[in-house]
Amino acid sequence: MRLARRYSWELLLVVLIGLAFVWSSRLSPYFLNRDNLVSSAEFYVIFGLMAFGLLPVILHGEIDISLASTLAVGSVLYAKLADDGVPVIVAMLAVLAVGALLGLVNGALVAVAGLPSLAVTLGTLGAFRGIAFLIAGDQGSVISEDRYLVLGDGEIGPVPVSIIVLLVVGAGAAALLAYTSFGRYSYAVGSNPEASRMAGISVIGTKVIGYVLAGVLSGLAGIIWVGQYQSARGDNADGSILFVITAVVLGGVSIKGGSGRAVGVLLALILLGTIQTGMKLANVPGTSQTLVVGLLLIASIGVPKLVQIVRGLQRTPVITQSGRSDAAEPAASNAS
Amino acid sequence: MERTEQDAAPRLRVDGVSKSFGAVHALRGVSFDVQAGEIHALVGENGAGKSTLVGIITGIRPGDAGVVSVDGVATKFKTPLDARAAGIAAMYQDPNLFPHLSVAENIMTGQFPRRGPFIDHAAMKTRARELLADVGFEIDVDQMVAGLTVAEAQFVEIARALSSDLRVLILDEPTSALTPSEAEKLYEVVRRLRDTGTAIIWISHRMEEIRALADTITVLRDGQHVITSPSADLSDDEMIRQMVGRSVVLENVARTEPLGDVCLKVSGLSLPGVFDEIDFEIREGEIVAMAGLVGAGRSEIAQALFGLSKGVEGEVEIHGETVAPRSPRQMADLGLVYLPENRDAEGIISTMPIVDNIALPSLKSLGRGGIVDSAGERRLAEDQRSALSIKGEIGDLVSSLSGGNRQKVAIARWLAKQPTVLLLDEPTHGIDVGTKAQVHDIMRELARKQRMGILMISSDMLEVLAVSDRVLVLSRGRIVVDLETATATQESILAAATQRATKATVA
Amino acid sequence: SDDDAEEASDDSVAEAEAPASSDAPEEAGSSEGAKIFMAPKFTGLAYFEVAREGGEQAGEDLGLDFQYIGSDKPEATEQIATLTNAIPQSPDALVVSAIDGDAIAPALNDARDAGIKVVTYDADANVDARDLFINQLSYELAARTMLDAALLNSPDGGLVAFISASPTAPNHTAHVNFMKEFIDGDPAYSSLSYVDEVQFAGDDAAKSQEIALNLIQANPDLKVIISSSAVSAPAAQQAIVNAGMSGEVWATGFALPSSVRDFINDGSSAAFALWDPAELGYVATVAAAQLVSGEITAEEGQVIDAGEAGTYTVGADGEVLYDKPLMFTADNIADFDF
Amino acid sequence: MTTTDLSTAPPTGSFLDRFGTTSGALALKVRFLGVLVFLLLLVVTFTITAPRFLTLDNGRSILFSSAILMIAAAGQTLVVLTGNLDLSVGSIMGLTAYVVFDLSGETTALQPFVILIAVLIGAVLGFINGVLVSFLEIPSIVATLGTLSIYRGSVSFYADAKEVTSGQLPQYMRDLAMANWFGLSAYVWLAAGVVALVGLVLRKTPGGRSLYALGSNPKAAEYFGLSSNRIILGAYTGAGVVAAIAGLLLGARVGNINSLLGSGIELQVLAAVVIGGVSIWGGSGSVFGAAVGAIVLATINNGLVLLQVQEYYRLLIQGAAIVAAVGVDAIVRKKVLSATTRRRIMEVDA
Ligand SMILES: Nc1ncnc2c1ncn2[C@@H]1O[C@H](COP(=O)(O)OP(=O)(O)OP(=O)(O)O)[C@@H](O)[C@H]1O
Ligand SMILES: Nc1ncnc2c1ncn2[C@@H]1O[C@H](COP(=O)(O)OP(=O)(O)OP(=O)(O)O)[C@@H](O)[C@H]1O
Ligand SMILES: [Mg+2]
Ligand SMILES: [Mg+2]
Repeated sequence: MRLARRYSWELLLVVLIGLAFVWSSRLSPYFLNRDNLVSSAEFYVIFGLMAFGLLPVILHGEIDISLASTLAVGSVLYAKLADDGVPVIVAMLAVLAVGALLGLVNGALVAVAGLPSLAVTLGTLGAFRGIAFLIAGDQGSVISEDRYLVLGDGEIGPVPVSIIVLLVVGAGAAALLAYTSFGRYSYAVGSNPEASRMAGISVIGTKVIGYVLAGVLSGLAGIIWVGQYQSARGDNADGSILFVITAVVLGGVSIKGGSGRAVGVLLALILLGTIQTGMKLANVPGTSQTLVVGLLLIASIGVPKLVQIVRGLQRTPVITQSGRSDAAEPAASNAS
Repeated sequence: MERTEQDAAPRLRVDGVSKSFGAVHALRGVSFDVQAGEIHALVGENGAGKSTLVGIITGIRPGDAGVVSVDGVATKFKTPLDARAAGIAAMYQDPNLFPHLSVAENIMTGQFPRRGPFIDHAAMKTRARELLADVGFEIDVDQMVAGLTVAEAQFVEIARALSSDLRVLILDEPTSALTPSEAEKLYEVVRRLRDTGTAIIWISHRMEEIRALADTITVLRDGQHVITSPSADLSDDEMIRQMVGRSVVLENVARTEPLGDVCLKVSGLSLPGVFDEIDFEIREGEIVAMAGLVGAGRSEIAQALFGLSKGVEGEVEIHGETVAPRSPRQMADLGLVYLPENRDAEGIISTMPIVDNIALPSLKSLGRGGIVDSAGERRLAEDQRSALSIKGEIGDLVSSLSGGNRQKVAIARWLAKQPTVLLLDEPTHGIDVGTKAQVHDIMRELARKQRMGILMISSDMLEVLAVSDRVLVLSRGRIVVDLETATATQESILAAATQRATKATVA
Repeated sequence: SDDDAEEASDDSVAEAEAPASSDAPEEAGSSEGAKIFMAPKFTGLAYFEVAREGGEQAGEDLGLDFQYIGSDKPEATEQIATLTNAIPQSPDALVVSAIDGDAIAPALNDARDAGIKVVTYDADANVDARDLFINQLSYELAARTMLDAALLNSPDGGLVAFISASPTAPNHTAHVNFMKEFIDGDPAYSSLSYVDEVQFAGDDAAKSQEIALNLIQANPDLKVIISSSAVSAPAAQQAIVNAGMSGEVWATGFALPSSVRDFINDGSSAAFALWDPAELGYVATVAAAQLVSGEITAEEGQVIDAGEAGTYTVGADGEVLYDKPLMFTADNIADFDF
Repeated sequence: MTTTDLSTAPPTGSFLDRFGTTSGALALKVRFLGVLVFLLLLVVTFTITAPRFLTLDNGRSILFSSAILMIAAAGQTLVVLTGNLDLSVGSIMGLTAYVVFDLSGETTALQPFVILIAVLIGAVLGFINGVLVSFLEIPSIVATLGTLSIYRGSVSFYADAKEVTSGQLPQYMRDLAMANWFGLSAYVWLAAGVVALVGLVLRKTPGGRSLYALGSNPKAAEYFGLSSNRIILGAYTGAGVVAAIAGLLLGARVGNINSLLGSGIELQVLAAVVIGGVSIWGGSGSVFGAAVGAIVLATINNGLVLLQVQEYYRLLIQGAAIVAAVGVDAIVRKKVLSATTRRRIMEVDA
């Protein structure tokens, strides 16, 4: 029972995924087709990697909207290195290192200099995109040498390597948050940075690591991009950060920090993927798709609050006007 | 004192007001009257419930029970604006100004004079100037509050509380940040207001101030009303006794074990404007209390030792080794830890389970290569839980615990790290008497048996006397007295704490 | 050049017909009921809507199951998702305008592996990722057409500047390069000169306007702003009109007649160019249908017979030149209803 | 630390003397001056490097280019002052422009009411944002990210891939886009008017001051009896109205309107606001700063075209400008906060 309560958001997502599956398969007879499911899943790997990267950052109570630009730097750099015939491993490591470096830049500005993360990453969003264009030049590049494409294009048996990468990263993120001191510090820092500092945790260090991880995973997403699309351009993944944030928030990660789990993010990806795939398979016009995703995002946060407000109205008003964040407490204690 | 309106209802009547914050009963059935034209001092220890009462009277938060009436009419203020409209205003304990707005705007926010849809700036400024002049204060009302000195800001708050039909003015520790000359200025204003018939509630910890000002004194203790008496009928000793009187007498357990080596030595510690030339030592097995009024700078000293402050001068030695405190992490690794006074904001992470809270600082030493050893973690937490008899299971969220148990969790997380020097800031503030005694036993056990050196910051005189070996009394950022507890009394400590320290003062 | 194309197709009709029909004995020329999906770069742009109408017309004429699919976000990933999800629906053919020709290539290849014919129109994908590309205008002809339009506006020539959608739009880049080449080398355009640096407006009207104004400021003797983007060209002209500089500076290039009708009617512009997107969509859809029916196999030299829309010969690399530029001027603008 | 002798008259020393004691206020002034200095530096740099830059004509052109961004930034300022943000501004602009001009194109009787309809639409869309953020307590970034999609989705749905062409616009709106008043484009005057109006509301009305108050110190606002929900709702509604006006003007300027109009502009608007010194923490900054921020962005764009610099560098320079701006904000904020929250514990006798 306690487990059920702890994972209530995830359970809700699972139920929704079930409904979405039923809905999608009724919407389109092609939905429940193995190849289709696999290739649709493949499509979400890139967004998933960025979402798992964004997860610790949001957990720390910060945000990073520059990740798609980091991806672009990663993809064009990887393509460039592949063009130059650099050994695959070296190329990959170089891209991951550059991703880490860009994450470090964000992390330093946010955690060390104490600047607001939204504004900082709004700035680096443009700056990193500029760097990507500078590396790529006007034209994109096409990569056809298979050895550079394994992560995005390869398959192990019937399963695409990219999906394995995503699942490994997801499991890694889950394990990192659940079983390592970094994970514990992450929740602590996001819940109460002051108390964390008082407990001898390096709040700055934790946040910086979060940004670096986000950068590395975006770099990895860039490598996978090249593998999946066998090409790279400076404008890669432009505009995809909205989807990534939606996935993380829908996954039950509080945008204020301190709570959320990797499983939730994975489930949210599956849910969004199921709905979008269903709609695309049914050739639902693109506009409705945009609407549905936006509504889902708001509903995921607004509806619980609305229920709480309605419940609160029914009860005799026991008001906590203290203006503190303990506004959420009554609901929690009410549930127990 | 002439009270022409004696026959009428009192200006303000507080009747059976109660308020709880979860498990904490901040106020229990408090009743007393305040007459027009009197200065009514409201005194009590930290956490007695004074500020909570102010909040209820002025409509910041509703009480759970009870009635507040003004001139015989029961009030139901929903917001502080309603209260102001009824002539009740307050200067709250924590500064509440808008740094980015001008002085005039800060004074008039919520009741701007208008001309059409616009604020009548001329009228606003004139009014603000008048109100400031009423408190004997002249500053440029166009300047931004961010540019004011602390004292200036304080006067702005007071001016804000004034209005033409002011009936009740409440001042919650208004002088804690003022110099004597500034405070003197304020006394004059208050006396003048009293003479024009306003009822004043004056909350303060400063004896001489209360003596000089108050016509009537009401004492609160643990959220309960203890006594209301004309000032003249209540001696200082009696007032303090009423403030600290406890139902359970804390026992002073004499120390039998000898003291060990010096484990913490502080010399010449200074932070400009906050504390100055602090010297003391703590030995293994010793409990040193640091007493003083709120705002004396005790917490700041402890925080500086824990590496939380920048720009600290002086020397700190731990077990004979000189260290420069830079960060909590560094100090905790060196075996010096600090239990913050603001438990919920700084001491615990209430949204995490007990086990996570307790293990948080020890994670690194517990696990290997960054992996958390969950079994070890649970063992550690379980050990602490039973050692400190924390209620609940280690998997429970800390938010489900009472204040006392939260405090034990906060202590436990440091004990799990086996420190050698403990700095405890108000370790029993706001927790019930039973738990308080338990915490005292824990402290004795840690010092006597486990040979830790403990610095205990406390505003509870009985606690200081019962637990400590030595008392350092602070006033305004300086140590004014260093006493053996055996020779100290509540009165001697309070007397030292309330005296105005000068650099020359040495006990 | 218009004639060239038609001559070429006339020549090859005879040769091409035989192999076309013999190659697909099982379906022998019927595309009745074939399922054809048309995917524009993104939905919501009038140009693609006009092309869609042509596709729908072809669907009606040939009895096809024609569907229009796509996302309203101008992002490559969105188009990839659209295409990926088209495959399991097993359409017989896809008619695609590529937003990022390299990035969608793997998806198109998957489609072809699944037996789906792929025809690109408007913007090509990788050569080996599609069967046919129905090219509205060869890059050279497009460049000449736009330069001609420029000279119609500014008969004395003068300085021109270019606005493209993005550095990653290959057709725009090619157009600009050819235009520069012709201005440098072709005596017909020797009265023109150009600003070397190309500006990018990302098919965004507001940005196109800002760039147009900045170009005018940067180059006092600027005469013509040329853009291959059907968003940028009219937007730039609107900016010129707004700035009260009609008659001093002109914007031209490709634009839908509906979006430039007012400029041409009120004389602020003498000419814009385009082709008939509806007919392009029609031809592309017909080509797709004929690939499906086996009437053609995308081999060089085969002929696509699009009825009233004309006949077209498959060129090298499966490229089919539609090559019917339209020049909108005061004389003919009333004739176009798209 | 200094102690002010309370009996002295208001400080009357020299300019600098006076600021010497009020570092927080000084910091805020410097912050605003900083934007102007930054703009000046840009102007100087471009003047030296691009000979065509410093001409009256080019100045006019820059102002015209920044007009719509200025208006949108003015609306965003309302929201940012409360410590929130509005990512849906581009969608509100696009939706309003499309719907209004489509309606008026089809029913010419509606043409005189174009502005009124736009204001209504903007108010409703802004109100929805406000309800989500205030009453439903959805963090503003999430709420407006959602409405960004929803509003954009709605307009594409409504437009059904059609376009409104310039011929459908009311003639007076088209004339407005071309009009020149006193040597400057009408848009510049309108932008100045909107900025001045928003500035007036912010400075001179009780509502405007409560926006600052809430952003400056939310807890104090509660103690002063201000309703944060109502203030936030008001800010978003106002921002919606202003965004709608920006959208209307953008539509009239562009002429051919499709459902994508204004997409992506939210990042430009935020950039203008941040560069203009409106603190992302809320409570400080002015709508005039935001307007200058918009001019800064337009100047960068203009100068780089004049210099024939590649697009990529624009992205880099703009990004760096944003980071630099918030860096300065952080320093200012520290100064402001330290001035009011420091409690003096020791006596320091003069
Ligand atoms: N918002 C709150 N939530 C939970 N507990 C609170 C809250 N406000 C006050 N308390 C608790 O209520 C009790 C009374 O606090 P209050 O601030 O009224 O005391 P006080 O007499 O003003 O003390 P001081 O002299 O330190 O100002 C304390 O135990 C305090 O911890
Ligand atoms: N620099 C500062 N900025 C903000 N608040 C401060 C600062 N210094 C002190 N305070 C506040 O002033 C109050 C009293 O100061 P301090 O904690 O040093 O006194 P203390 O002697 O430790 O009193 P106690 O611990 O009994 O409350 C505290 O509530 C503290 O938060
Ligand atoms: Mg108090
Ligand atoms: Mg303290």
